[in-house]
Amino acid sequence: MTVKDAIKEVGQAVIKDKVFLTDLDQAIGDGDHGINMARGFESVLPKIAALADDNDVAAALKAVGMGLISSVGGAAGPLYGTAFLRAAGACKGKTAIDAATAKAMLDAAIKGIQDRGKAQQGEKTMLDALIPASDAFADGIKAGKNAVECLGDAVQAAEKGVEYTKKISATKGRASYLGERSIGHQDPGATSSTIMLTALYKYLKQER
Amino acid sequence: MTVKDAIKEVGQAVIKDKVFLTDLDQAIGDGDHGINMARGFESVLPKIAALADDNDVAAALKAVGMGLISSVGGAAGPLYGTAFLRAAGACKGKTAIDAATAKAMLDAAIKGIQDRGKAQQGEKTMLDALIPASDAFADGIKAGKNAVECLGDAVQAAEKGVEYTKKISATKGRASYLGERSIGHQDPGATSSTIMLTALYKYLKQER
Amino acid sequence: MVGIVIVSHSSKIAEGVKEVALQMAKNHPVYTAGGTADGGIGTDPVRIQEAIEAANTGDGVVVLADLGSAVMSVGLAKEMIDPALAKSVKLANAPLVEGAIAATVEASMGSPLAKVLQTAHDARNMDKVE
Amino acid sequence: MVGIVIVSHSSKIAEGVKEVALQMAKNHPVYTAGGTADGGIGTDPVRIQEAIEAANTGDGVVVLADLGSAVMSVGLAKEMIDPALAKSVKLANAPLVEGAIAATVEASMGSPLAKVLQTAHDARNMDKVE
Ligand SMILES: Nc1ncnc2c1ncn2[C@@H]1O[C@H](COP(=O)(O)OP(=O)(O)O)[C@@H](O)[C@H]1O
Ligand SMILES: Nc1ncnc2c1ncn2[C@@H]1O[C@H](COP(=O)(O)OP(=O)(O)O)[C@@H](O)[C@H]1O
Ligand SMILES: [Mg+2]
Ligand SMILES: [Mg+2]
Ligand SMILES: [Mg+2]
Ligand SMILES: [Mg+2]
Repeated sequence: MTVKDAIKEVGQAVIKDKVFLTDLDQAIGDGDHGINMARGFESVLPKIAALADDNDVAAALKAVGMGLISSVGGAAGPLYGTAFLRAAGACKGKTAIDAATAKAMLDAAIKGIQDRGKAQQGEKTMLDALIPASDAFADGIKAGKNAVECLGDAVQAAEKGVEYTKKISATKGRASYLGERSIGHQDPGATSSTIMLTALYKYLKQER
Repeated sequence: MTVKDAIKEVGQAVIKDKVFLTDLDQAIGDGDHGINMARGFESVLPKIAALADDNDVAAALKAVGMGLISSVGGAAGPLYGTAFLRAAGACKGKTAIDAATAKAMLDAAIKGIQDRGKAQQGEKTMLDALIPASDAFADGIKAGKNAVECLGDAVQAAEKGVEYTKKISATKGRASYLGERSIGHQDPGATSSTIMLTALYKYLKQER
Repeated sequence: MVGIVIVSHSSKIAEGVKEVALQMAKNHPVYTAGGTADGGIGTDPVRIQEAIEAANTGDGVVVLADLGSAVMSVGLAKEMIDPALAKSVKLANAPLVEGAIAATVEASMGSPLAKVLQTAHDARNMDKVE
Repeated sequence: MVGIVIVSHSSKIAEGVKEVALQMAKNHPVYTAGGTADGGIGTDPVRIQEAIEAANTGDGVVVLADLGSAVMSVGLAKEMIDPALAKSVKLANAPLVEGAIAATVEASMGSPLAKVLQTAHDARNMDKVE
């Protein structure tokens, strides 16, 4: 179980769903979310592979953030870029992540997305997957679950969040141009967030 | 004395002052007024030369207006274009122009410029040459002068109008971006208007 | 569908706005009249007229323009087209890029002329705060 | 002189705005960051950062951006530059084309940062009525 492998799994999952994410963005945006995210991780993965094998989680996440910032091109670039940088800031010096640290990283990422994009829950963005995920993670901790179990709960909550984005209209990002017409479509960013959480969970569960 | 020759004189005078007008526009605008106006008349003059020699003043002025509209490129295009079209409308069917008709044509042109550009006197535009010119023309008529004499008075008033534009700041057109900083510079459009009136006056005086 | 016409002093601006707007609404009738006929910076009422006629599919046209003299050229272009069409051609009192994108998306949803015009106008209030 | 940076999803828009602005203020430091690094439609915080650094001559920089995600990229770019410079880099809450031209002219007259920013902002109120 290494941070480098974890990032590789996450990146490959995003790249695999490139067309799916692009199709989602086609419906309520400019049709590039999958292209953007795939380009981002295509640029990030070789950089991660080249990192030292010291399992410096913060250094690896910082590399992801910087890589996404300079390659994604769409709103998801500054948003996920900031999220990964902030998550890195919440695990400085760590080579293993416990549940409390993981939760702090997730919340730092969410805070970063909100600082950058000024959105709240319910505006049909990636936050509608990530905030419920964080809440579920917190509940897991309270119930005494370990980090991987908490992440499993978080993934389920994120999936429900994605479903919820179908029911609401967008008030942030390009989909907000469509207003009410965005109802019925799931948010691409909420979907890519869930894809990343899911890939991480699968990797950690199988490695455990 | 023909309308075709009169237009040729006017056009050549503008073309001759291309650099001067451009320099004026360089100081308080985008430095193209002379280029615009010269391009306009370069396109107009061959069309005028090709017209029938029936001295149909309205037809000739209409050709000038349409030609300027499709070739000038700057604000002066729609403004002078409209002015010439409206002047044509005020002399339909005429082959000779008396003072009253000339005044009506000048006023129709001014009205056209105002309909198009929504400017008033005192905003540092071509109107600051043309409106005083019209006023002087009217005074000449009242004093019993003929059309050419009235035009001579109009030219003098237009020249004073150009001087006046140095003292005021622009509130219409590109020079308005400079606000107070436009004071001290004469308006390119007021100058080109005066150049046209002067060329017409010289031609008519010499032909008389 | 309400057609969209983008009028700019620069053909680059006009083409760029079109490409960004079409990203959000593939195949929508968006036409440009950028720069002068000879490729310089300026506006050309004749090309604006042609763009309006091309953008018209019967439901009206919303025109976006950049600077004051472009506005005058639009005014002239409207006087040159068929008066019946001219009635359903509206210049948006809106910022060029922001208004054009919002209006194109609105038009692509099948909204009527007045709604598309309003959406363009509302782009005046778009806030850009880091 | 206050520098001007034009950020757009389209390199055509950014280049076009620059050419129109420079017509009014020859040789003014106007820099662009249009499109993505690979020439596509989007924004690139790294190129925005470079444009800001290039436009800075010591009197600050006013940045104009087109859409929401460009605004986010500007925010990130500001975090990546020298904090001392970042303090004098201001994103205008203004329409891209109209704000950039007004701001460039204002800056070319030697006006200070706050004045240039205000002029860009005032371009929101520019009326376009035939
Ligand atoms: N202000 C915002 N806050 C949070 N997320 C946002 C915001 N704006 C957009 N998003 C997310 O970004 C996703 C779109 O990303 P992408 O297609 O890469 O960007 P763009 O809209 O610039 O093309 C949306 O589905 C949404 O989840
Ligand atoms: N709204 C207006 N009403 C009357 N005249 C105007 C108006 N706007 C500009 N002008 C005139 O046009 C002249 C500039 O013409 P030109 O340089 O060809 O246009 P542009 O400003 O588009 O480059 C100005 O000097 C002024 O006299
Ligand atoms: Mg997108
Ligand atoms: Mg995009
Ligand atoms: Mg000019
Ligand atoms: Mg010009």
